[in-house]
This record gives sequence, structure tokens and C-alpha cells, in this order.
Amino acid sequence: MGDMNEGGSTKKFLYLNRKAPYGTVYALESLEVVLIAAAFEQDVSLAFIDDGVYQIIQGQDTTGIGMKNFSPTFNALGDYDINKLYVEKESLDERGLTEDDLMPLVYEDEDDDWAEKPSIRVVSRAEMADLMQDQDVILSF
Amino acid sequence: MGDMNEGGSTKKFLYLNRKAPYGTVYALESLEVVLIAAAFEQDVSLAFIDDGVYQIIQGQDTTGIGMKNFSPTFNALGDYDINKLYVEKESLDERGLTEDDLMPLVYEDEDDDWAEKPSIRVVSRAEMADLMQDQDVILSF
Amino acid sequence: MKFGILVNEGPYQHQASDSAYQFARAALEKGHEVTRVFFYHDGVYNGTSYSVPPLDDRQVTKQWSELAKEHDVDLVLCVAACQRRGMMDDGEAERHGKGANNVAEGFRISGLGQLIETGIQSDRLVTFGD
Amino acid sequence: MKFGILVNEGPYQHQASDSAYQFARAALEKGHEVTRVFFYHDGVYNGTSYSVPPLDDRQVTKQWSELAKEHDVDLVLCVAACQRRGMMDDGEAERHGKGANNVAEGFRISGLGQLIETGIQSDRLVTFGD
Amino acid sequence: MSILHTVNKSAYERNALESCLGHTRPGDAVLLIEDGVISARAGSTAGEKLAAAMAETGVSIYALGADMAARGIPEDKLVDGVKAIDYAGFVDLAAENDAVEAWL
Amino acid sequence: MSILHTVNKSAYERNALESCLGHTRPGDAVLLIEDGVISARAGSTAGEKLAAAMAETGVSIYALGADMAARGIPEDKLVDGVKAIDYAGFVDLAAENDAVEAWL
Repeated sequence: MGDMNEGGSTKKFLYLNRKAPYGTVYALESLEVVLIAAAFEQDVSLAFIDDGVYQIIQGQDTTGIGMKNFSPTFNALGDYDINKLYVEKESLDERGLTEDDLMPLVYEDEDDDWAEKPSIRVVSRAEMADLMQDQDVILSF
Repeated sequence: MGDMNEGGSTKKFLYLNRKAPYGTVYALESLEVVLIAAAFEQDVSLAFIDDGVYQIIQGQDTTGIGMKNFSPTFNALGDYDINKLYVEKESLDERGLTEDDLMPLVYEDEDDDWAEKPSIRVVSRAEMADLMQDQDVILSF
Repeated sequence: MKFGILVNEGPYQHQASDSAYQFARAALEKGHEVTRVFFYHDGVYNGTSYSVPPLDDRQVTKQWSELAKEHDVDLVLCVAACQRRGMMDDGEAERHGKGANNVAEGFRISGLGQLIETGIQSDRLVTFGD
Repeated sequence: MKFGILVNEGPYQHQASDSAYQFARAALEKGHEVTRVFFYHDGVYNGTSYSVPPLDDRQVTKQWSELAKEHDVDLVLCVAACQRRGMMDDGEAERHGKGANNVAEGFRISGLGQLIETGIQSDRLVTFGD
Repeated sequence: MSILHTVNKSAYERNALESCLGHTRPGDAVLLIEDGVISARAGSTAGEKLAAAMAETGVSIYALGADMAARGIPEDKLVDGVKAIDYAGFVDLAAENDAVEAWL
Repeated sequence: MSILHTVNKSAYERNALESCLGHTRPGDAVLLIEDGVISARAGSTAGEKLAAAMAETGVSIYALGADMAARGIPEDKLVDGVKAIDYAGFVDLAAENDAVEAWL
């Protein structure tokens, strides 16, 4: 899409995902913004806390509710150089979930001979708070 | 408005108000239903639990938020024979509120020489649960 | 048994309309009657004829229109909610001298009294919201 | 300072649009710039020209239109959200062969890229939602 | 008399489930739908509260299978005693109880 | 670096305030707007938690006066230490901090 970043500056964008998928549209429409953001060559991170961790849970099957399962789209993020998906450990714990319950999202690291690496980084609440301090723009839906 | 109740039956309607006013429209639009309901000569009760107790708090002043203060409308309910406003004591307690913080809503009792009586009845959570069991239709917004 | 349904939220933003639709379908399949679906608050947006969702997404308004046609379900949009939110039939557009009919097939605009009537005339009123 | 504003909810159902408007007014009064208000999700309904709220209620859409006119604020409705929710300008109506322009004065429909651009070009992005 | 209570939000996000459980009577049914099913996952803090509430209040708890599947919760991950049902089961519960109360 | 966190829902209804307070750093500001102001009323269970959080986390807590007035909360009923501000104060907080984070 060419250089969409006319100003030339690079900012740190954090997408804060706190809501479960399907009950509300925020998870889906947040992901749509992230995909668009890829074209702007900014520094993009995604944070999954609270019920937001359910957005990337394995085995989503929406057949019965008549809605589209958009979770496979998370697999595409790596191809757009979006590979910093921070998941809060305390949020997983509370909900009886572990990292194994999440989708195995990966990206190919161009700086390391295209080695396949995990995009998901499970962090503590304290680390998540530090991450937030490090951002220029925080988008919540 | 004449006899709007074509079926002739009388049902017990409970309006369940659990949300604060102004942050969302539900409190206002619930009250609009209650006013319409008056014409149908049904047995109407209103329940205020959780943040819903803030709907009938005294001293609401919406000047600063540019929205209409609809709380005076609660004063009109007595004239429509809607005089059963149940407020949950536990919900008040948690929020640091007492009955004195609520609007002094009253009605005139036609069976008692039009004596002015309070419309608000503070009840316990257990009594509120019993009240719910006694209803035909429960409307929540 | 006669079911009345109340939908408090618009399409897409919340699952309320989807759940209500699935419930209505299931009730009809079991031989029950769905007398009326009343759309209140943002629920009135379910009746917009101007919606063009992506082809791979569900077509919420169309689903309701088809349900109404197949099973003679009365789909009512609250008039007061419509006025605040920009939903108009021919009569409303003419009365206010602006806008145009954007109410989809099978829906009609009427008063809140229709909600109370549904409560009185149906055996159960089931509410879907946020 | 340059402020960008994001509004995620429609008018009336939630206070989000009201709060955003008051914030924008206050920022402008203090001499700041409000470069753009981006309306996403149900927020796009804020731009409907078909709304006729009660006279004693606030006129949400009109307030935004006036703000845009007075202070040259760019009011952008997300095109994808508009398609799902039944908001159309002339171009959209023509492209889909249905509906009519129901976008109020001062609003325009554009892509999500405008939101990212606002994040890049403004000093602060402030979000209002449910 | 008995009531079918519906709860459509997760106990982590909102107080709806807690408030609902505080207003039930023995014989009532509570149905978790939409994001509400998240509360019923075994091994979670909300799941433990749900189990305690079932024991204390004498209510039956149900969860809508279609909403569980969408959120990746298999039936064998449900809190013991919570029953998965489909929309037809939802309709049955609404018919069997005397009124339906939505905790929105 | 510091963040202005906005919370627009009551702590009784949603987990937004609790989650927000768990992610602040000393020097951050938390602004309660809309129904969020309900959490700041003195003598309430949420108010007590707010007072404890202020002491523990080193954040400043603000409440929007216009939203307090709409919900019948006078300034003298605010939890000690919570400061009432107007929309202009909101704008100042947004400008003074480096980013604004909405806990929706």
C-alpha cells in the first residue's frame, strides 16, 4: 500500500483487548483496525487482559450462533509483522486457562533466518502495566 | 385513553431497574414504558436494585452534561396509580446511601381518604427475591 | 405457547439480536407461536433497510424479514426510539419533512403500547439486551 | 496541542458521544486543536441525518454538525461500520443500488486508515465508549 | 412459581450473575448465554462461585452450548452440575418456568 | 511517562475500575467519568477500595463534577483525596499526561 505514514514518524500503538469475542463486536472490529494499522508501519502491540484472553482461545466454533468465526485471522497477523501479542497471566489463571489453551500463533523472524517464533508472550500484570507506560497511543474498544 | 386492556386480564408487571441514570439510556426509556403501561390498567411494580437505586436519588442536576434531568417524572407516577417502588436495602447500603438520600416520592391513597403516602418501600434482598417470584412479566432494559 | 420477544440492542454491536433470532427460530420449530418481536432502544436499528453487511457476515435485518414472512411474526420498532435514532417509515418522513423510508420489509413502526400488549397477550416475554 | 477523538457508541443509548462532545468543546475553548473525531462501531449512528429527537432532548447529531462548522473539525464515519449499520452517503447508495444519503452535514464516510492517521498525527487520542 | 433467569455477561466483567444468584429461589433455573458462559468454565474463580451457589441456593444452572462452542469451552470443561443445552432447551426452560427474568 | 486512565462505569457494575487500578504506575492519573463517578461516593464499599488503592498505588484520582451532579453526588460526599474537576480539567489531564487509556 506504499508509504501511508506521511509524517514519517513511528509511534507505539497498543491495542487493549478486554472483552470476550462474539457477545459484542469490539473484538472483531479491533482486529480489523489492527489489520489496517499494518499498512502504516507503526510499532504495534496487542494486549489481551480480562475476558479479552478469550479472543485467542483455541477451538472456537461459531456454527451454532450463526456468526463468523474470526479467530483464524489472528494467524495472519504474523505476515503483517504484527507479532507482539501480550497475554496477561493473571487473567488466564482466574479463568482456569493456560497458554496451552490459546491458539499457537507464530511469525517468521526475518532477522533470524526466517525462523518461526511464537507471537504470544504471556506476561505478568506488573509487566503489562509497564508495557502500557511505554506507548504513544492506546486504543480500546 | 379508554380501556386499552382488550383481553380484560390483569397481569403483574415488574420493571427491573439495575442501571444508573444518564450513563446509558435504559433508565429513561424504562420510565417511558412505565408511563405508557399506566394506561393498560395492569398491576405495576418497580424494582430498584444495584446501581438502579441512583435513578431515584435526590438532587440530580444534569446541567453540566447537557442531558435532560428526567428524575422529576418519578413524582408523576403516583398520579398514574403507580405507587409500588421497591428499593433494595443492601444496594443502598453498599453505595453508602440511605432512604433519606432518595426522592420523597408519594401518592394519594384513594382507599384512605386520599391520604398522602410514600411510594418507596425499602425492602431486603430476600424480600426483593420473593417479590420477583410473584410476577407474571418482568421487564429489564 | 405464545412467546413475545423484546430486543434492546442493535445488530452487530451486541449479540442480543442474534440470540433473539435463534430463540425465535427454535420456538417456532417446536410448534410455539411468536406473536411479536418488539425492538426498543438501539434495537430499532435491526430494522434498517440501508444495511449492506459483508457477504461473509450474517444478514441480520434480512433474517428477521424472512422470519416475519415465513411465520407471520409481527416485528415492531418503537416509534420514540426510531425518532431519536433516525429510523423512518413513509409516514414519519412526511410528518417531519425530512429523510426517507429506511424501514426494511416485515418491520413496522408503532408505539410502546405494543410492548405492554405483548406482555399481556403472550404467555412468556423473553428479553435480549446488553 | 492536537487532540484526536474516537467515539465507539451511537447517540442516546450511551453517554459516550455526549462526553466526547463536551470534551471537544472544552479542548477548543482552551485553544487546543481537535483535528478529527472518528466514529467507529455504533458510533457511526451519530452521523444520521434522519434523527428527530424530542425538542426537549439534546440534538446530538446537530451539535456535532455545528461543532464541525464552527471549528473545522473533521467528522469521519468508518465505512465498514456504516455498511453493517445502514449509514450511506451518495456514493455508497449508488454503489449498492439501495438506500439514500442519510449522512448529516459535516460528517463524511471514510476508511479505518483515518483512525490510524489520527493516532499518528495528533498529540493525544482520547476514546469514549461503553 | 419459578423463574428462568438469563445472564448474558461474564462474571468477570459484570455483576449480573452475582446479583442474579442473590435473587433466586430454590427451584429457579439460571441460564448462561452469550458471554455469560465464560463463568461456567471449570477451574476458574467464577466457576467456583457458581458451584458454591448451586449448593447453597438450590437453583439449576444451564449454559447454552452454541455460545460455549463459540468461546472454545467444551462440555467436559463445564463446572460439575452445570448442564449444556441448545436453543430448543432454552425454549423449553422458558416454557416450563412461570416467567423469564433477564439480568442485563 | 505517565498515563491518564479514564473509567466510565461504576465499580459495582463492571470490573473496569479494578482492572484499571491493577495496571497503574505511581504518577498516573485516574479520571472517573459518566457512571464511573458512583465509585467515588464516600461511605460506600467501592469508595473504601478507592481510598485503599490511592494509598497503595500512588495514583491521583479525579471525578468529573458534571457527572457527579447528574447522579446526585455533591463534592462533600467524595472519598477523601478524590478531586472533582470539570471538562477543562479533563482536557488539562489529557494534555499533562503522555497518553490516555480508556478502560471501556
